[in-house]
Amino acid sequence: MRVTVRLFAGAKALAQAGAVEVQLPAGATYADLAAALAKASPSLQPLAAASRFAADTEYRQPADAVDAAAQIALIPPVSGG
Amino acid sequence: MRVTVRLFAGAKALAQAGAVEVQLPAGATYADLAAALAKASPSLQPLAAASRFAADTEYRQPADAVDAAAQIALIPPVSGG
Amino acid sequence: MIQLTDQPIDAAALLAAAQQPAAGAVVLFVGITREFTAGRQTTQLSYEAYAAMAEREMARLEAAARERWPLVECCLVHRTGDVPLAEASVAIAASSPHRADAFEAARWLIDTLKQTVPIWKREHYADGATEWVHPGETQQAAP
Amino acid sequence: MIQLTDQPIDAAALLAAAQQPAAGAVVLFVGITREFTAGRQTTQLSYEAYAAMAEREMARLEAAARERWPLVECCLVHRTGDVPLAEASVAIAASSPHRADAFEAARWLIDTLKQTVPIWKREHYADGATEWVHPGETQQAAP
Repeated sequence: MRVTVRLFAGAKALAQAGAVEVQLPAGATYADLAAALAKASPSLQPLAAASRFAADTEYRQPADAVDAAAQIALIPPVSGG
Repeated sequence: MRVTVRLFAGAKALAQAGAVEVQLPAGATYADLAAALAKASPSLQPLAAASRFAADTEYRQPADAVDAAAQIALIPPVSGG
Repeated sequence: MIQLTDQPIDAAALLAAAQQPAAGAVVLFVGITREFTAGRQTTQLSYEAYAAMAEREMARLEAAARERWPLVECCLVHRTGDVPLAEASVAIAASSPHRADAFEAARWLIDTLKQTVPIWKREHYADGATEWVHPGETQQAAP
Repeated sequence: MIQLTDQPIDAAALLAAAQQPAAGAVVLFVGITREFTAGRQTTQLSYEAYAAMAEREMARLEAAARERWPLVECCLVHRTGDVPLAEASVAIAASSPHRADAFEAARWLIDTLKQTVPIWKREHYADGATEWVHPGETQQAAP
């Protein structure tokens, strides 16, 4: 499946793009997505370890299966407040 | 020495007076003053145990000597805020 | 800054005073007249202060808080006289570079003010009764 | 009440909203743009949000706080875009019958907001540099 990952803040700056597309096998998890993203956008490396994923505005766990129909976003460490 | 004790709030209401005069021997402490005040104004009894004294706007301890030249006040339990 | 006043407290002005570039956090505490206490309805509170001593104690609290926490601004204001429902009887503003200090200072200031500053509250109940509030007294102080 | 806005935050309006007769205490927390961080001078901060998710997380925080503490009012507002020195990037107002609850709720809300709500801060330094702030990143995210 083809997945588009939205990027924000420092992630967007590092990748110089608001989104990255990656190809994943069916049944892939967010841990798999993280690995595929690291390959597709090596510049994201400084943020990769500390970032999480969200699908349709909900945080997801690394072991959760990726839902290709959802809006997926990379959530780097937040700094609001 | 003759000492005037200012009263506030519930103490003023109980004594129906803004101040009470009591007679104390030279060298008397605030503990002695409390005893003399209880005799002079028995109506203050409900507040007596929990009240403190102040002299010239400073809290005093029961063992401190009473300074007859100071402005002395009975400070019943406070409830500001 | 400390103030004892018989006028309504302008809490927004305290907030503005505390909002300085050296700070990153402002905590404003406002104590207001609550309508119900243990099921009994209050129509207003009135406050009496031993003014000279209250101001001295409040100034001491400000100095102690500034000694203990790195505060940019520290304001304590207490109102005297009648305070209608939902209006402020006390307001405390503390600002600091980081939020933990402003929170701790504001909490300590109101907790300590309630223990040491010679100000007293009189409840005015909806049933017409009034009552001086003296925590720890051994019986009702006034009818 | 939660709000994400690109306009200046009216903290006095939040305070007024929280000041209700059922409450006895209001705690207002305001996070503002601090001029110096570790000796380095900031001229302004700018905030970016993943808006739909930020609003959902903020609404969840309000609901969780209302579940945990007896709050009369609970407001969270976060600003996005440029926030000049001393202006508010975030304001939280919590009111409750007794002060401990309002203090604890306000502190928990800002602490948790800073961990979970997808909003990011970019430092604009006086020397011209800018930097996205990502606690825990393994190196600088942007030049």
